[in-house]
Formats: sequence, structure tokens, C-alpha cells
Amino acid sequence: MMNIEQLIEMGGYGNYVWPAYGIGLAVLLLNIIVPLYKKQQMLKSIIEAQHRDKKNDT
Amino acid sequence: MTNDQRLCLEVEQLSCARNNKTLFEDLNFSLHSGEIMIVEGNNGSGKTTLLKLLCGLRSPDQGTIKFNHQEIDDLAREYNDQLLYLSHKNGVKADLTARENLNSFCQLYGQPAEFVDEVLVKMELVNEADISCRFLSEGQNRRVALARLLLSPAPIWILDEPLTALDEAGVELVKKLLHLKLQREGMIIISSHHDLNIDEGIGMQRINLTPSLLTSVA
Amino acid sequence: MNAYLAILKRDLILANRNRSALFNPLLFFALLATLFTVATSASTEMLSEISSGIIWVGALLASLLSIDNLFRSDYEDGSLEQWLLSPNKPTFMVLMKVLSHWLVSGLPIILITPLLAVILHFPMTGLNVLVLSLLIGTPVLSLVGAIGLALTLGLRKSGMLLPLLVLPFYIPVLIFANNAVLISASGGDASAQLTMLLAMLVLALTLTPITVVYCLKLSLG
Amino acid sequence: MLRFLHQFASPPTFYRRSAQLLPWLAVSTLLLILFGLYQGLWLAPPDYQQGDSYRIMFIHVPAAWMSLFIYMVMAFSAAVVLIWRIKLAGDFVIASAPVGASFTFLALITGAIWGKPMWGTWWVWDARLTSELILLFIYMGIIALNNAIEDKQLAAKAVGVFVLVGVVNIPIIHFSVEWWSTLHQGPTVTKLDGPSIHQSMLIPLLAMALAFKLFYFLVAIMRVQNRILSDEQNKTWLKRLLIQ
Repeated sequence: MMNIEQLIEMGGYGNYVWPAYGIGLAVLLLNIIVPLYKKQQMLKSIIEAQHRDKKNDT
Repeated sequence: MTNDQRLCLEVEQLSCARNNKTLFEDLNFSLHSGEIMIVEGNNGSGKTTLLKLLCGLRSPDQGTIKFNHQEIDDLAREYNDQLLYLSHKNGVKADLTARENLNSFCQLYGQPAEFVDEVLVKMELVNEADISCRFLSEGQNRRVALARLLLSPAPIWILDEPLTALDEAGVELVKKLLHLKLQREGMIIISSHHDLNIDEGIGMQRINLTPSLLTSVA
Repeated sequence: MNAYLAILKRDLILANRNRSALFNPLLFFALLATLFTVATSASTEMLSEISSGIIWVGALLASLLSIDNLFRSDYEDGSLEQWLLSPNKPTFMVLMKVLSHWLVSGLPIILITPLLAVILHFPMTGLNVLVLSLLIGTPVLSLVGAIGLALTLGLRKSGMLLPLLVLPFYIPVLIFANNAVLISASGGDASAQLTMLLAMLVLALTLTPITVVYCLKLSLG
Repeated sequence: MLRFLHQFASPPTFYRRSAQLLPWLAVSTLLLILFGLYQGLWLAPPDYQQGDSYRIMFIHVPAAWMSLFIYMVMAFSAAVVLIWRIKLAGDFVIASAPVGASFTFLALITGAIWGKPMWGTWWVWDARLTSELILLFIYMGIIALNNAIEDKQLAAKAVGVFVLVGVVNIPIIHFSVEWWSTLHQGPTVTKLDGPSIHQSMLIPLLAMALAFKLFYFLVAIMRVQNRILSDEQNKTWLKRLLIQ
């Protein structure tokens, strides 16, 4: 078991292990956020289109 | 021509989309030897795409195209033997002379080279025969391309606007060839804005691809 | 049978008609070699060490740049769809096209290689294996390049796309060819590497034509 | 099998079915990652040789596995596109490419970082890293080819063919690079392998590997849903769905 200081220091390799996991986290988050953002944009544009159609029909 | 030798091309529920918008849907028709199908429709309605589907250059999204009851995808090469396809582009090498072009057509179709002189006369290209096609006019280049109609033994012609860039004599010549082909029980699928003055009598079908008027008069 | 030879003859006549274009791959190849030497301004020992690499990368890039006239002119004037739909085996037609392209732009590069080997201080003991590796390797480059070209034929803005698609698949050829040359230059026997190259050639000859025909139909459709 | 594929492949059913699946995927991915990290970074003992730097293995190795796993899944769905002409499989191939590229990139970066304490430089032309780099170029080629073609159905087929050409070439590239690196550096250089894996290290490794797989399907499904949204914008089933 390691306490917090040992964890950060990581047996002297802290500044290798943590950046690696940091980049890993960034890559994973990027892969999640981009599709979510696109989905939001898409839904917004479709709903707007629907309102416009409804306005023209009435 | 006994019935079993009659060739037939059947199209069932053919639909196709291009650049993510549907061009036509549920197209059904069948064509037999000695019949001509005229494909009409304004620009961008998918005439060329339909012709490319029929000659196997493009595979359909839905639906099937059958030649003598076999899908043309499975037939592949045997279907190519039966087929001559002429597109907007002439398929003529600019650096070769008209005669050399016709020779390469002959070799491509496995026909003896003696036909070339005869065809040059018929297509009225005799005095341009040995000039490189780069210097021939658009109409003359079109005649060199159309010389294939005389050189290829294929029973089915699929022609995309064959009459463009031709003068009156050229148009008359091609119409005569169309009539001749029908009499010899060939099969023609043609897209053209010209009036082909083929009387409605003999097996003539029209398809209009403009979305609203999608009718097929057998 | 003569349909296949006919298209080969037709292409060679066409190439002959604009003979000046034949020299472009050669000049490019020689120019590239001089660029490398001038840029690295390496000592002769260093130069002779990397010379086989320079020659092979030069041959690879020259073949890549000249791959365009394999189908491009046929595609633009419409004769591509004619020979593809003709009553002949499309795969053999593709092989004939690649052969005519290789004869026109691959072979001249190999013929000029000895001259470049001299100016690059290439160890002459390895010359025959160098030429042999080029003879076996460049057809593989043309075949794989044909796939990339067929895929990008219909695209307007495909500038850098073709090299990006095709170069990763050139790496195995480059590795074995270059190593064959290095070993033979140092007096060793490079038959193992050359047979590996031959295996790649056979694989390319069997698999690429079908793929190219499919991709050509995609571009024409 | 074919009936199942067709039935599942119609956009409305796929959209509805996958919408239910997404939350489960997201939660299990998160849990597995946390579990893997806890095990790998906290519990597993340091290695007698590499000290704690070997812990990068728990992200590098699964990412490297993923880069090949995703390519194989893309090759399978490319075959489905070309043989059975199922449109959604094409969307799936194109949805997987960016995820595959990201994992390959991640494997490269973490491999380089892991190698630094061992080899003293940030980049070494080690066999595994070189193959990953070439695989990254192939992924980039796939994405570039897809972006170059407007017609989505044509793009799906062209990308499908390119993926299959890649599947034939990747083993060849891999073995020629392996062979090349042995004569290039000689076998003395310690490969990028973790220490002899014993039980306490195996659990986090497999946990992370499973987590990445679930993550891949999560992202790929979301991207496919986006494509369905953009393709079927004016379709009625979509409008009704959005009103709910």
C-alpha cells in the first residue's frame, strides 16, 4: 500500500507515469466530448428545422 | 429468332442515390431483343447513373438487374461480351490517328482489322483517317467514337447522348444505325434529347426520370 | 489474346508519341540524388553507406510521382471505361496497363541506377543486387500505387492523398530491398532478402488487379 | 446471421437499441478504468528492475492492443459493407477510424515516455513503436480518404477496400519491421515488455484492456448515431422520436 506522497513521487518516476496517464485521460475525454458536442449541434439544428417547418405550415 | 434466343434485361425495384440524395426509386422494366428504351429526364435526374447501373459500372443500392434471368454482378465478364457502352466522353486517344483508334477498338472487340477501312468510309472519316485526333473537330472525334457501333458485335447498346456534337449528316447516320440494329434484333438503351423519330409501333419504351413524372410506358 | 498485347502496344506507342515525358522520372531521380548529397554534404564513407538508401527512396518517389499517368489520361478521355467493359479480362487489362507504365517509367530508372551509383560512391560489389532488387521491387511499387490511384481517380482535390495512402505499404519492400543491397555490398549473400521481395511481387501480382478493377469501378460509377 | 444483421441494421432500430445501451457502456467503462487504475497504480508492488516506471504499462499495452483490435473490427465491418452492402457497417468503419487513431497515438506517446527512463531518449526506433507509427499513418490515410469523398456510400466502399488492403499489409509490415529492428539495433535492447507478469499485475492490465474495448464501442456507437442523425434528418421516425 502506498500513501499519498509515495503515490505522487512514484518511486522517482512520478514525472513519467503521471504525464502518461494525463495524456491518456486527455485522449479519452477528447474522444467522448467531440461526438457529444456534435450530437448536441445536430439535435439543435433538427429541432430548429422542425420549428421552421411548423411555422411555414401554419 | 426463336424465343429462347431472345435476350432480355429485367430491372426490379431498382433505386439509386447519388451524393446522399435519392435519384430514383422502385424502377421496374424489362427489355427484349429488338426493343429500344429511351431514357428521358432533365439534367441531373440520374440518366447517366441509370445507364452506368445497367452496364454494371456501378452496383445498385437496392433492386436487381438481370440479364437472361441472371444478375449482371454474377455474370460480370459474360455480360461485358454482350454490351457496348458509349458515354459522354468519346474514349478516343487524342495522340493516335483515327485509323489507329479504330484499330485499337477492333483489337479490343476481337474483330479483324479489315473492318477498319470499311467503317472509315461509312463514318465519312476517310480523308481524316491519318490525322491525329487532337486536330479533328469535336464532331469528327464523336464520329470516331461512334465507329464502335459498327465494329462491336455486342447485341446490347447502352448509349449516353450519342447525338451530341454531331452535324445533321451525322445525326441521320446514327438514326439509320439505330433502326438497323433494331431490325437485327439488337437491344438499345439510349438517353437523348433529340427526337429519334422511331415510330411508337415497334417495342419502344420510354422512362422519364424527373421525379414527378416517373412513368414507364411499355 | 491479342487484345492484351494490343493495349500494351497502344500504350507504348502513346508513350513514344510524347517522348519528352519519358525523361521526367529520370531527371527527377538524378536530381533527388544530387539534392541528398548536397544537403548532407557527407564524407565519402558516409555517402557510400547511405547511397543505397538514397537510390531506393529516389526510385520509390520517382515511381510514385509517375503513377498518375497509369490511368489518368485513360480516365479523362473515356477510354478507361471502354477497356474495362470490353469483352476481355479486366484484371489482365490492369496488369497490362501496369506493365506498360513500368516499362515506361520504372525501367528507365533502373537503367540509370549504375550511373547514380557511381556519383554516390556506392560500393560497386553490391551493384548487381541493387539492380536486381530494383527490378523485382519497382513492379510491386507500381502495382500498389495502382490501387491508390484507382481509389483517388475520381476525386478533384486528391493532391497529397495518394502518397499518404500508398507509402505505408511501400515500407516492407524498402526494408528488404535496402537490406539485400547492404548485405551484398559487404560481400554477403542476399538471396534470402531477394526471395522475400519475389514473394511480395507474387502477392502483389495476384491480389492487386482484382482490387484495382473494383476501385476503378468505384471511381467511374 | 444475415437476417439478424439486416434487421438490426435499419437506422431507426439501431438508434433506439443503441440509445438504451449507451448508459450501461459508459458506467461500466468508468468503473473498470477506476478499478484498473486503483489496482495498477496503488496496489501492485513496484518492479525490482524498473521500479515504478513500469506502471505506464497499464495504459501503453492496452492502448497498443486496442490499435490492432479496432483495425480488425473495422476490417470485419468493411467486409460486411462490401459483401452484404449494409450501410450501417460503413458508418461503423468510419466511426471507428478516429478512435483507432487516438489509441494508436496514445500507445506511441506512452511507449515513448515509458522508454525514456530505460533508453535515455524520447524516441527509439524500437520494433513495436515503429509498427505503431506506421499503423498511425494508415489510420490517418483512412480518415483522409473518407474526408476526400463527398458521396457517403461511395466513401464507405472506398474506405472499406482500403481497410481490407491494409489488413493484408499490416502483418507484412509488422514482421518486416520486427526483422528490420533486430538487425538495426541487435537484440540486446530490452524490449518494451513489462516484467514477468504475475497475478497482481495481470488484473489491472486486463481490466484496463476491457475498459478500453467498452470505451471504443461507446464512442463508435455515439459517432454512428451522429451519422444517422445527419443522414435521416427529415425522416418522420426521427421527428417523432425527438418530440418525445
